[in-house]
Amino acid sequence: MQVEKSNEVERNIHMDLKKITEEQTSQTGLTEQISENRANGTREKGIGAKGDFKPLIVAFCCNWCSYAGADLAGTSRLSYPAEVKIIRVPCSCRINPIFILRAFGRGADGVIICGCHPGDCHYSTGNYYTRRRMTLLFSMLDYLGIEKERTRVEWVSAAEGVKFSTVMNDFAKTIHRLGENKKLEDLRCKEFPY
Amino acid sequence: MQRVSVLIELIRERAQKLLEDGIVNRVIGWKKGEFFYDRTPAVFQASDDLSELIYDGFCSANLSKYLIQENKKDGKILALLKPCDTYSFNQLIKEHQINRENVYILGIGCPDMLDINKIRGKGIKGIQKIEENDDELIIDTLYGQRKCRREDVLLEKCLSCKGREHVAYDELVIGDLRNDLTIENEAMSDSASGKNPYEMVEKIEAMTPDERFAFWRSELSKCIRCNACRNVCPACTCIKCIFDNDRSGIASKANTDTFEENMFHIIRALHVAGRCTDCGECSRVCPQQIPLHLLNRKVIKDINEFYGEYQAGADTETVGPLISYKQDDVEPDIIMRKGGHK
Amino acid sequence: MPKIGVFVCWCGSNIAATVDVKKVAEAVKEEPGVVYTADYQYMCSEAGQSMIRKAIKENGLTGVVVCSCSPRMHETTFRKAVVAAGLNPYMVEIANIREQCSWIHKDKEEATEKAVILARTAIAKLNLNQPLTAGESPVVKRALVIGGGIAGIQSALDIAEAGYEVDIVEKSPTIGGKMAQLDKTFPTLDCAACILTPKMVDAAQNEKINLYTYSEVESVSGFVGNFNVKIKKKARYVKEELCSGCGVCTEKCPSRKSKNEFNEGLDNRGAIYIPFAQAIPNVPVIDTSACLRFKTGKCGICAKNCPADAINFEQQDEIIERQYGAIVVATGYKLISLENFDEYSYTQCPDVVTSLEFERIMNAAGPTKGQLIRPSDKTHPHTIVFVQCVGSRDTSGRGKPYCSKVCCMYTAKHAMLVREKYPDTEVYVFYIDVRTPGKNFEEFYRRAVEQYGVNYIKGMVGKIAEKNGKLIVQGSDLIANEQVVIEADMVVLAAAIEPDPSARSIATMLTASIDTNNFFTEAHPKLRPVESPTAGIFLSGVCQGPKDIPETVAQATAAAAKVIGLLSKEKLLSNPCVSSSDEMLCSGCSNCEKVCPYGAISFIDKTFKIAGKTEARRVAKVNEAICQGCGACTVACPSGAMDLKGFTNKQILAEVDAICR
Amino acid sequence: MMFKINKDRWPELFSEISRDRELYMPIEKAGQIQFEKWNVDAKVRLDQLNTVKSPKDFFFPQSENIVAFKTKGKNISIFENHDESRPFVVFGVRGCDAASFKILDRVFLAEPVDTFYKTRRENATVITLSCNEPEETCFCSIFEIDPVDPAGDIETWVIDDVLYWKSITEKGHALTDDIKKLFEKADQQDEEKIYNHKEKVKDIISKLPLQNLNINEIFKNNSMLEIFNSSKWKELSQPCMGCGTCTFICPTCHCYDIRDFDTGHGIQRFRCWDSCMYSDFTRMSHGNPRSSQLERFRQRFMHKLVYYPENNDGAFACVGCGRCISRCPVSMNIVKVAKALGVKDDE
Repeated sequence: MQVEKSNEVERNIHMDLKKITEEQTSQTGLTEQISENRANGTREKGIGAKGDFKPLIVAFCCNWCSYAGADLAGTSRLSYPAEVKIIRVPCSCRINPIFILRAFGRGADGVIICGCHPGDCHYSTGNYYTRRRMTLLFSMLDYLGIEKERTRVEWVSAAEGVKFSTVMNDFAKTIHRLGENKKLEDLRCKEFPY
Repeated sequence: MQRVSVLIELIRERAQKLLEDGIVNRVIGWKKGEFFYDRTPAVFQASDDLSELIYDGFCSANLSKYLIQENKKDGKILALLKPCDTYSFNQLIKEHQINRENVYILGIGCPDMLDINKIRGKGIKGIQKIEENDDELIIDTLYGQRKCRREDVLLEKCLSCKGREHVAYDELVIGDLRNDLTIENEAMSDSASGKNPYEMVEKIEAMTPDERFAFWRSELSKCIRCNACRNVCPACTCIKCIFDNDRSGIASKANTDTFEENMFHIIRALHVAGRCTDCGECSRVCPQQIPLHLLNRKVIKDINEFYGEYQAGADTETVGPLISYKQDDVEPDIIMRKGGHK
Repeated sequence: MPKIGVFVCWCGSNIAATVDVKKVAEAVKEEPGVVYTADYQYMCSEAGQSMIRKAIKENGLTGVVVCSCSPRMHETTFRKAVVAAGLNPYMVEIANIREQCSWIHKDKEEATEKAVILARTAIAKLNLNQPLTAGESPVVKRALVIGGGIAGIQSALDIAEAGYEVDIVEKSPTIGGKMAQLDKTFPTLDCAACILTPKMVDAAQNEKINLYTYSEVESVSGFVGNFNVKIKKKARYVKEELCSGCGVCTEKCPSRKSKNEFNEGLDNRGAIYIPFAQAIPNVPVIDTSACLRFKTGKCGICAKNCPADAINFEQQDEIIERQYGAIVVATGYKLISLENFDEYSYTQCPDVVTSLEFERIMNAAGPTKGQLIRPSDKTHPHTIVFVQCVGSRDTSGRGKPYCSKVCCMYTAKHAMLVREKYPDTEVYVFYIDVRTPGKNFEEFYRRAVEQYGVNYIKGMVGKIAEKNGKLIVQGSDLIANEQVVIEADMVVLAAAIEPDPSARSIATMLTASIDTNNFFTEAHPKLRPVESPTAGIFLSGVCQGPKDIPETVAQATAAAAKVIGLLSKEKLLSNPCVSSSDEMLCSGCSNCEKVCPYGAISFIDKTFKIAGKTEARRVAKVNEAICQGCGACTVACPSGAMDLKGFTNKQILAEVDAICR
Repeated sequence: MMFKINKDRWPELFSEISRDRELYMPIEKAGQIQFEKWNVDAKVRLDQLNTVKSPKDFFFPQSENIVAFKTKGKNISIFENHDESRPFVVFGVRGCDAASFKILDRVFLAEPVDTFYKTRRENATVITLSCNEPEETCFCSIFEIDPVDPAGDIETWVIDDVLYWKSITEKGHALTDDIKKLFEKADQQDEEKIYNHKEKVKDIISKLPLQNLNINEIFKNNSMLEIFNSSKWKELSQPCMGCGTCTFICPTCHCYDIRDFDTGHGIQRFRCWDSCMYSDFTRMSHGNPRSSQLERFRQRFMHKLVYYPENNDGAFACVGCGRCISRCPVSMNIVKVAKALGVKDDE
């Protein structure tokens, strides 16, 4: 909704403000809201309950190799930190740099991309494009002074459950070392209450 | 500027002829403005309007971008393209944004473009008239006469000129520039005018990450998201930019958060990666004078280093580096090893 | 507004032990769209599935999230389940809380927390899911077999047997392959030709089978059920339809310098030649590199002497384009080059031969008419040394890491045959291990040792050198633990086998994957051993890995069975998770087309009416039958006009947001 | 009452002002001169005529949070969350920019009042600064704006390293009283100095190239429809690339958009500047009512030169600061438009 003259909006804002006051008098007061939100704080990120830094790591895995590799790691009970959350994509070439920046914006501390080994792509060529795109993206992030270690590409085949868990452990270690992502986060997504 | 005074006559002549012979039905060039330096791209229909057609060191606007819209109209248009503009043109042909048949390119010589912002940057105010005297500019202002060396106020892109050759044209009008230009051309390679385009990029790469971060923050935080860089960019040919498209999920109209400043410029650099001809328009038009070309040049430098020398727009066939690959391409972790200090 | 049901599976204790499933079910209640949550011991069980079906019916669910094992396990199961309840199969999302959560995390609190996030992520995605329907594509009822060896022949015969048309493309002038070169076959010692040539004839005579010999696959496009293949029929310079195969030309040909490939170069052949007597087709071919006519322009004796006037020097290569529903790869193998193995002096000493050369020497139809004589001085050898694992099980990098599998047995065979025909000949075999896993193999080997007195020496050969007409073989006897030196007359090297050099390029054409040794990889090493991961491509014979004849024939038949199964289908359902282009956003730049590995994207000029103005624009069109849904185009497209159904930009962004929330 | 203070003591002055209020003034940062918060090491540039962005930011920021929603289960909570505005001072505002505030006031302070804008206006003390060296792009005088007597709470002049200070309004007096101790009184000579200075600058202004632009004649003597339908728009809009530079640097442009941002935990509603040059400006379900760049381009100038005066007793929504003239990527600007429209189609 857009307006050239402020009048309509003005009115809306007034209404909103009224709502706010009503809302707050009627239901939970602001402070309570805060505490309540902190309590069931949906955000598992930042400083964890035990006071230790709990990073947030997003792993994009291609369906054919790396996701299967992750499954194998699972069936082989090869553990890696719970901080790692996997998003399944058909092929690493489906991963748009926008997804990666979005993750960082939303507070991810590390983003790792896993695909089939070059030459073994289920779609034969997908990961070759991934390789170039990501190289340039990482280089650009580094150029902007954003810690390059926060991003990584690893080729993990369906047979490399061990590699998958080793990689994830290692990556998590790196991110722990780097600490919270401050340089590429969107504060609006972090600050209470939104 | 005498250097081009002859050339403009030749251009007018040819344009006139081509219009009268009905080979083209309009001409896109530049028009004089209110002052000595403001030049507006303009389309001329009638041959007697051509008296208003002007060409000099301030006609830096890259007209290729306009051809995207113009070539949708009826009839053939005569486009005046400087050597570096023709790279953009080729790229647009390659990406099917222009129908070659609808454009008649008059390749025109380039006297090296001047940057009015650099002139103003020298504290020169109230500019009334600019005289050119070989390598010196004599500027009459409301506050008296000022002088400055030509090469000190050249447009950034001209400092590392791609060369004098048009990579696309139907006809060339180089005029008397040719001789002294070819000389310059040789000089170019080593002399100041042929300065390494990646000099600044390398400087930034040499900084520590925190310095780099500080540098880009201070630059990008100036961004007012006017979209001038995007709208002027010959590589930005999307019908609707993802940043304007509410359905894209990442539309953003203002830099409400510093993240959006980064996001916009990183994604823009990547979207034009392998397509950017380094025409420098983005930096030229930025009202905040953010050196946006340094983002694009970084990408170009990387591409050249990792995947072999590539000049977008050099031809209309070669497949761009981001939509092609080699089986033995470098692995992304090369960035971990090189790319600036730790 | 979606109505989502979330079902959390215990997987017995597999999940429930480390993830508080009830808590997960509780935690996602408040998520947007969620109207129903439940947990159960085994969601994949019939009881679990009916629970889902019931919930869908009772709560009018529009989508289902199952928090369970990997989607690779049960996605299809649950899709079927919701279909039974009237939902679209693609309104199901799986949160993998077993392989990627309960099985790898110890701390229950931590695991539960992660499970909740994974569930949320699936919900966030499902909120944006659209019902998808699979496209249908017809099946061309014709198969292509690449390679005319025993594997290819067998597959072709079986497919033809089922009544489908089959084309065999063989790059050499005749079918038969390596088996045709063999003398006898283990463990039965029946002659290879006797069992192979009848099959060759069958193949030639079967009206369902069409042979393209001296031909190569030029290009492959299309997809399962509808491959479009260009075959290059190389010029033989002999008109097949006229030639009677009398062979006059081959006798009269003045050029005699060319090595005879069929006899492994142990003798020479003419420039116009028929590889061997039982070649099929029995039509000569001109080797232009040797033919005087082609080299000097003079000669032409063959043409003059041909009673059928079948010679045609002007003949050109011919490109044949055909459609196939399925393709069988049977490209076979070759022996590795031995130039890296100087210690065996193969390149220097003519009397050091490869096992395949030895097959020819022993073969009645071979260069020596079956007489066992030394290539160098044509004398009868009295001491023969066989060396096994030449380049096999080699980790030095000179050879191959794998076991070539057939060497142990054929070496035993050779030794046995030599001892049988020439009892006066001493036979030694150097081996690392003798591997005889196969029906009657061990017995066969024992006969060689016990009955035929072949001397087996466990150890490797260090050096072979020629010394006045003798071959000095220095090796080690690991059992006696001593160095042994044998003065041999002849040495036979059991060279490793490797995939035919054409494998790589063919794999690329077929977009089928191959392993580091260039053997074709199977879709699943145990459960789908004769299929390539690329739909519609099947594997037959050594191209997939070393094997002997019976195994090859077995696999060939298995591949044929798979092909028959495919060709018997009227239609194939295609994966509905394919790309599609938003014409209102597409600027026709062609970036997507360039990255599409399947050529699924084409462009059309379309006129649009925008705000009263009509404007013609070039826009991308995706052929949904060809698109395999990799998504490369979606990233190559800057405007986001290209999107991938089932994995849309918004869905993935929603997943990212949910994880980072 | 006029005061003065020497350049060497300006830092004292600035720190004194900023003691219990924020002080914003033209400061050089990354090569550009912007209104920035003053601090001890700030590079003050009072010599700069125009900042790139106009000071309208202080009252009508490019983007500001309005309200946030948080949904939890079935209930929604609403939080007013725009930043609280504290008293602040804007120093070094030129006559043109100062005049632009009045133009914005007519929009935002008209009923129903924009409380966000209003609070900021009330909290602000505007210290204007007389121009010394007008640029060739300046044409404020044709809007009866006096750059040497720039209307503000406090008016100042800088003449050979001396700052002259004259408070005009109550706010002005209040601030002045706070910091009086730093000043010396200006005497008769000073008054003369200032007078001469003004004369000198006025003389330059009379020589400026754009002085001859008789804007009233063009727009007051032509009917709205006549102008709207002029054939000139086609040619004028042709080079326009539809970027928002002119609107964003313009001190009087005041269109905005209201947008929601999904933060993952709720919705942040904010308003941000919009540009009538954008293709999605005032987009409705059926699209943008102005489908061509010509219409969008025309809209901007019709708004400034015709519609606004129509609703505001003839006042143009332009102050002649010349920003658009020097910044437009294709050098198309309001002066060219006005001049072109000044020439009748049949002429």
